[in-house]
Amino acid sequence: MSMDLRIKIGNKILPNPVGVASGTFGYGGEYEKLIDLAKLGAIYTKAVTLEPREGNEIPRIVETPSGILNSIGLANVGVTRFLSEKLPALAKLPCAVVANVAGATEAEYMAVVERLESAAQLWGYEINVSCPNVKHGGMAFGTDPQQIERLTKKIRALTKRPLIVKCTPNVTDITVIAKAAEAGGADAVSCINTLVGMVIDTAAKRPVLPAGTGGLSGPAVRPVGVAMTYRVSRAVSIPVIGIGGIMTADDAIQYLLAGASAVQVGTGTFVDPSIPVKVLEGIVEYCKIEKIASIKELHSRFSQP
Amino acid sequence: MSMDLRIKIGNKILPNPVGVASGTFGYGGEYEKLIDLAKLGAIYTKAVTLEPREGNEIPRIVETPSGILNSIGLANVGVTRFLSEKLPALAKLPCAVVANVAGATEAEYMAVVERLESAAQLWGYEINVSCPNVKHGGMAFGTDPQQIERLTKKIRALTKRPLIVKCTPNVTDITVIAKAAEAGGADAVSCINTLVGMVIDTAAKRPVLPAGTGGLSGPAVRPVGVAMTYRVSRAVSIPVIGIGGIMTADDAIQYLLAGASAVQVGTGTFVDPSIPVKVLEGIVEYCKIEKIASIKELHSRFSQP
Amino acid sequence: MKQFSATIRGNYPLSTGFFELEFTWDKAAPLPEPGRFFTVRVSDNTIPLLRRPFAFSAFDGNEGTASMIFQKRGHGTGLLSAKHKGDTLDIIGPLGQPFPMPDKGKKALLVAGGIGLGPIAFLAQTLRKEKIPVSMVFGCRTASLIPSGDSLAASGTVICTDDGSRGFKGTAGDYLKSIERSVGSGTVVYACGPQPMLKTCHEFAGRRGCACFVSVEQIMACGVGACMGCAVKSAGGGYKRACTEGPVFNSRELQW
Amino acid sequence: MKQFSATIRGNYPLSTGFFELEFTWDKAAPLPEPGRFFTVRVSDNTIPLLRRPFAFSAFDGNEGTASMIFQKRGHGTGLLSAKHKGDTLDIIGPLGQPFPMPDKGKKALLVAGGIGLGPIAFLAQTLRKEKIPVSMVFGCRTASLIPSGDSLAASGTVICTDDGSRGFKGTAGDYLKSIERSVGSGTVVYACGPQPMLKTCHEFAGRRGCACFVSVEQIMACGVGACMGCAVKSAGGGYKRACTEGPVFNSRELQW
Ligand SMILES: Cc1cc2nc3c(=O)[nH]c(=O)nc-3n(C[C@H](O)[C@H](O)[C@H](O)COP(=O)(O)OP(=O)(O)OC[C@H]3O[C@@H](n4cnc5c(N)ncnc54)[C@H](O)[C@@H]3O)c2cc1C
Ligand SMILES: Cc1cc2nc3c(=O)[nH]c(=O)nc-3n(C[C@H](O)[C@H](O)[C@H](O)COP(=O)(O)OP(=O)(O)OC[C@H]3O[C@@H](n4cnc5c(N)ncnc54)[C@H](O)[C@@H]3O)c2cc1C
Ligand SMILES: Cc1cc2nc3c(=O)[nH]c(=O)nc-3n(C[C@H](O)[C@H](O)[C@H](O)COP(=O)(O)O)c2cc1C
Ligand SMILES: Cc1cc2nc3c(=O)[nH]c(=O)nc-3n(C[C@H](O)[C@H](O)[C@H](O)COP(=O)(O)O)c2cc1C
Ligand code: FES
Ligand code: FES
Repeated sequence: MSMDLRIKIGNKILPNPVGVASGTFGYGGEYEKLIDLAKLGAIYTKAVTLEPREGNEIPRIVETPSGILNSIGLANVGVTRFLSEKLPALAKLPCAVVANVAGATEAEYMAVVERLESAAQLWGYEINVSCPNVKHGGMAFGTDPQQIERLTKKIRALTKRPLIVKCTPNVTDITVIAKAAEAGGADAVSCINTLVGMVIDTAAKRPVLPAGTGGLSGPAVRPVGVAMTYRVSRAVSIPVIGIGGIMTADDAIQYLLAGASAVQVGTGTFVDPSIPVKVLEGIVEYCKIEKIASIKELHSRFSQP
Repeated sequence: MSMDLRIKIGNKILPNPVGVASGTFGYGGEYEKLIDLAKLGAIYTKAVTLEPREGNEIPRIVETPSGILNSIGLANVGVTRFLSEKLPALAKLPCAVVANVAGATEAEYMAVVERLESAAQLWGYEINVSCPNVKHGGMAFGTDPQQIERLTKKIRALTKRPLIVKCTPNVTDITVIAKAAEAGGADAVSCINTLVGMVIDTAAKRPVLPAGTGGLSGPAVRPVGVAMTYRVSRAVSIPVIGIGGIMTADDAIQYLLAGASAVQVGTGTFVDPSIPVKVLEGIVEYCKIEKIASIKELHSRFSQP
Repeated sequence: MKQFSATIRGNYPLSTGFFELEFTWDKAAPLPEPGRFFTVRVSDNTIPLLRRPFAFSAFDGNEGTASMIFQKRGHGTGLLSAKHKGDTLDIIGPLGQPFPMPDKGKKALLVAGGIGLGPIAFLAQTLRKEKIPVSMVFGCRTASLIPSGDSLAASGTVICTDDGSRGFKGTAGDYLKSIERSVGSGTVVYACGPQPMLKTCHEFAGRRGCACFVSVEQIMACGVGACMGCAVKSAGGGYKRACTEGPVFNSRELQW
Repeated sequence: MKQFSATIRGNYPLSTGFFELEFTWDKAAPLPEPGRFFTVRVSDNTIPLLRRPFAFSAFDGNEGTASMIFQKRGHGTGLLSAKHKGDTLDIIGPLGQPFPMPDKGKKALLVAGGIGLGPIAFLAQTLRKEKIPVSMVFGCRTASLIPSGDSLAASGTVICTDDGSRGFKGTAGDYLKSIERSVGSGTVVYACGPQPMLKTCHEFAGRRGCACFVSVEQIMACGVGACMGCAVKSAGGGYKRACTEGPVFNSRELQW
């Protein structure tokens, strides 16, 4: 008996639970020569905004112990070029293509989704209400449950496609945010986005990143991501997608046991592009050894503390 | 010209900016044979509660990438035995002895401080309103600015000694918490305590820590601590004490440049007990090379983003 | 206790996955004793982060060297297994409580399982020097895990393998049952090894009316009594610190 | 581009802190070209986390080996400097854009500073094979940083040291100024090295009316164009990715 890897989110099915996280996989094509994209459960695109954005000042990346801090900003080609230049190639892939949507205002989020609705090839949306690298924009939404619920409702009214809201970890209680998304009609929540962090260059006596703070990701944040996934899974009844520091199948299985129905690999892909595929293989292997037939069954095998 | 290492907090002076963090240095005596305690700026004791506490279920520690997750709970001998057994030895040290105070209720915090007031040898208090490992207790206070302000006011009324409030990083906006402490009359704030995290044993299919979640500390969290120290330093006008992942002088200098007036070494002491002393030496060396005469001057040399 | 930099004198493979590491012992540090331990910082960077605790397996006062027997289990012991003669180690020790000597006239029954061999072998050597009668049992899964060299066999150690590939077939605990009647209150049991083995020894000693000292393992953060991380459950309720009150406990002090 | 496991053929110290690493190049991977680069995962654990980018310094088609010249700067290059013949490397490459060949009839002026030597030496070798006239300048702080072996001197490279301990006293940029009048639009300038040196080359080329191609350095996360982490400022405003549009740029495309 082989494992049923499929995951239902909203009215659609993900072929398997391992996706690649927004902002770490470009628009898919960049990694085409290195891995078999057909093996991915989903590609979450770099954030798409209404207008193209140049992104933040440079440098944009600095390493930290077992992590990286990034200040990319929402550097992207904008929705028009996304549709004309990036989506056609993406659409040929057998995996689900989820557009990560960002904006500075509710109207901008809605305008992007409206434009994307025209593209039949898109599988669904991940609403990025949590980018710590944009000053006037994402962050304000990300920490206020009322705004989250209202924004989710408005986007919900625009689309029947799977609607995922991506939660920020930089809040007192992430379950409040997740519940607001659920109340607004989200089909799933994904967590976590990056933690706010800072690295200072003591020789130059200023932050390494010109923006001051950046977003912390990678193995360093994995325990935080697992804890939040655990709490959110118990607070909502929609699927949860676990993200943060996944480098191995064991890391991903921690998220799945904690209650996630799917996972995303971000920083890990930078370190070794074969990680997402190896993670999937490792999950399958684990479930075979443990005689687990589905992600649902995996959830039921977890001993709650 | 040599550097002025002294730091004023409330009505007292710390001999130098490097202390050892609560819960990682016991009551001082444990490390006596390994390092010259006289070189420390301050020893922050393990949390002291009204009654002795056994602490949490075992195991209590698990390693994470560049960090550790702990679930000690507030395991401590209680205020009575602290005064009779632990303080006499501590009091002989030339460094400042700061009692880290915890409780489940306002009344308990106050009772502990009242009892400790009788001990002339204590330098001051660090109020732990932020331990993520106690279910009914610290955490509730830690995230609610009104409760923080009221608790701080009540303790302020009991003592003239330096009063430090230790902030949790597990909040949407740590500056709100720090400002509440300042409004309540705190002489300083320290940040950060540990981040909530979880590690799951995928073979046993349950969290490694019986409590489920634990507190994440060590180098992994350093960027988060520096970012919060930076933000808090700009929000309050009392001194800030930076904590989180300090392993080297460079790490500590990042905190000082970010606005901290002093630092604490926690997990780093486990890894190498000589770290606190080496950190101090490194700060002195840096200031000598950079011709910096005081921590104040260090602050002024930071280029704000 | 003292923190010092030791120099590795040798790192010898003993059996599949097991190594014996010999290193210089600082003259100014107190002397190693059986049951006590030390911690090593295994990496210069932050992976793995915490120091690793190991028991002494021998001390050579003339050479000024201490030894340990360790098993390659994870990242930290993996790094240790790759160390060479001449490399240095950041050591803190000795730490914790030693095995207490048996009361006058008593004999000692030593039981070691897996990585418990180090401290038990050290204890055997020390007891023999004191002319105390020692019998020793060593249990492991299979013959390939039995340390090479003939020190075990030469000392008359009873070897037990779970799969019967050498010596007594069964666990060290099974062996104890087989000799149950010959042991009485004149014997003191000393044990170090996996938790189930320690429990068997504790129960065995209870039935036979003899004292039993066990050395326990627990994840440690500080190793010096400061963090309360290494707590083990004590018989009277509450906890004891493995690093300070232990790692050797009278088995009756612990909750089983 | 391709990800593969390479085997180290040699890791030779060249000068103080500099090494030349030679490794097998996978037959199924496109061939290395001067100016292009590859990334290496330097550690199995998470310190340091990101892959490290390095330019090719040579490619030997017969042996099937590629080389790089690197400087020990931090943790990652420290780990690389300790690698031995026979060790394996996780490689992704070739990545980025190569130095473009000069138009017919033009000659090449190559300028290398410090770790810029690798790609510039590779370019020199390639141009000479194509019979394109090459003059080459190498600048470094002091004589001990000049690679041993006589390849540099034999090829007629002008060596500049900041402290005058060997060759021309001054930077490579100072040297360019000293030959300014002899260079015209018939020359193409190629440069790799520290940012100030690249800027000097760009300005020099502007004054002399010749094309100038520079290879830039930026911290990289993905190395393949996916993350926008390696952005450098472009002349027209906005950014370009060093890993994809670069690392070699016509210097006029960049903001200086
Ligand atoms: C007092 C004491 C004495 C010991 N003496 C010896 C000895 O003589 N020889 C020997 O081989 N081992 C001994 N150990 C166990 C040894 O400390 C662990 O095997 C080692 O820490 C594993 O490190 P690692 O990085 O290789 O494994 P990890 O990858 O960290 O873990 C592998 C396994 O070891 C366990 N472990 C990890 N850290 C510790 C720790 N600090 N304490 C206990 N268990 C841990 C983990 O739970 C896991 O099951 C002793 C432990 C203690 C507490
Ligand atoms: C396209 C390209 C080609 C390169 N070619 C060579 C080469 O042929 N030989 C060579 O010695 N070096 C080359 N480098 C630089 C090399 O990548 C860095 O020296 C190396 O990454 C430093 O790693 P570390 O861990 O030793 O140093 P760290 O401790 O990480 O840092 C030391 C210094 O190197 C810088 N650095 C760190 N990571 C990078 C990075 N990913 N890209 C650029 N700079 C970085 C840091 O800002 C710091 O100043 C190249 C860089 C790029 C972008
Ligand atoms: C370079 C970089 C760029 C990112 N850009 C985005 C983005 O555009 N939208 C978004 O929702 N998340 C973005 N993220 C966050 C990741 O999708 C992911 O949530 C986070 O990195 C944690 O996962 P990881 O530890 O596996 O990287 C970005 C992360 C990185 C490292
Ligand atoms: C084992 C352990 C026990 C701790 N106990 C306490 C405590 O009792 N009271 C408190 O305020 N903080 C406690 N802390 C938090 C530390 O004081 C410190 O804020 C945190 O560990 C971050 O610093 P570090 O990364 O340098 O360890 C504890 C931390 C650890 C690792
Ligand atoms: S390991 Fe810290 S008290 Fe034992
Ligand atoms: S390093 Fe990721 S885009 Fe260049």
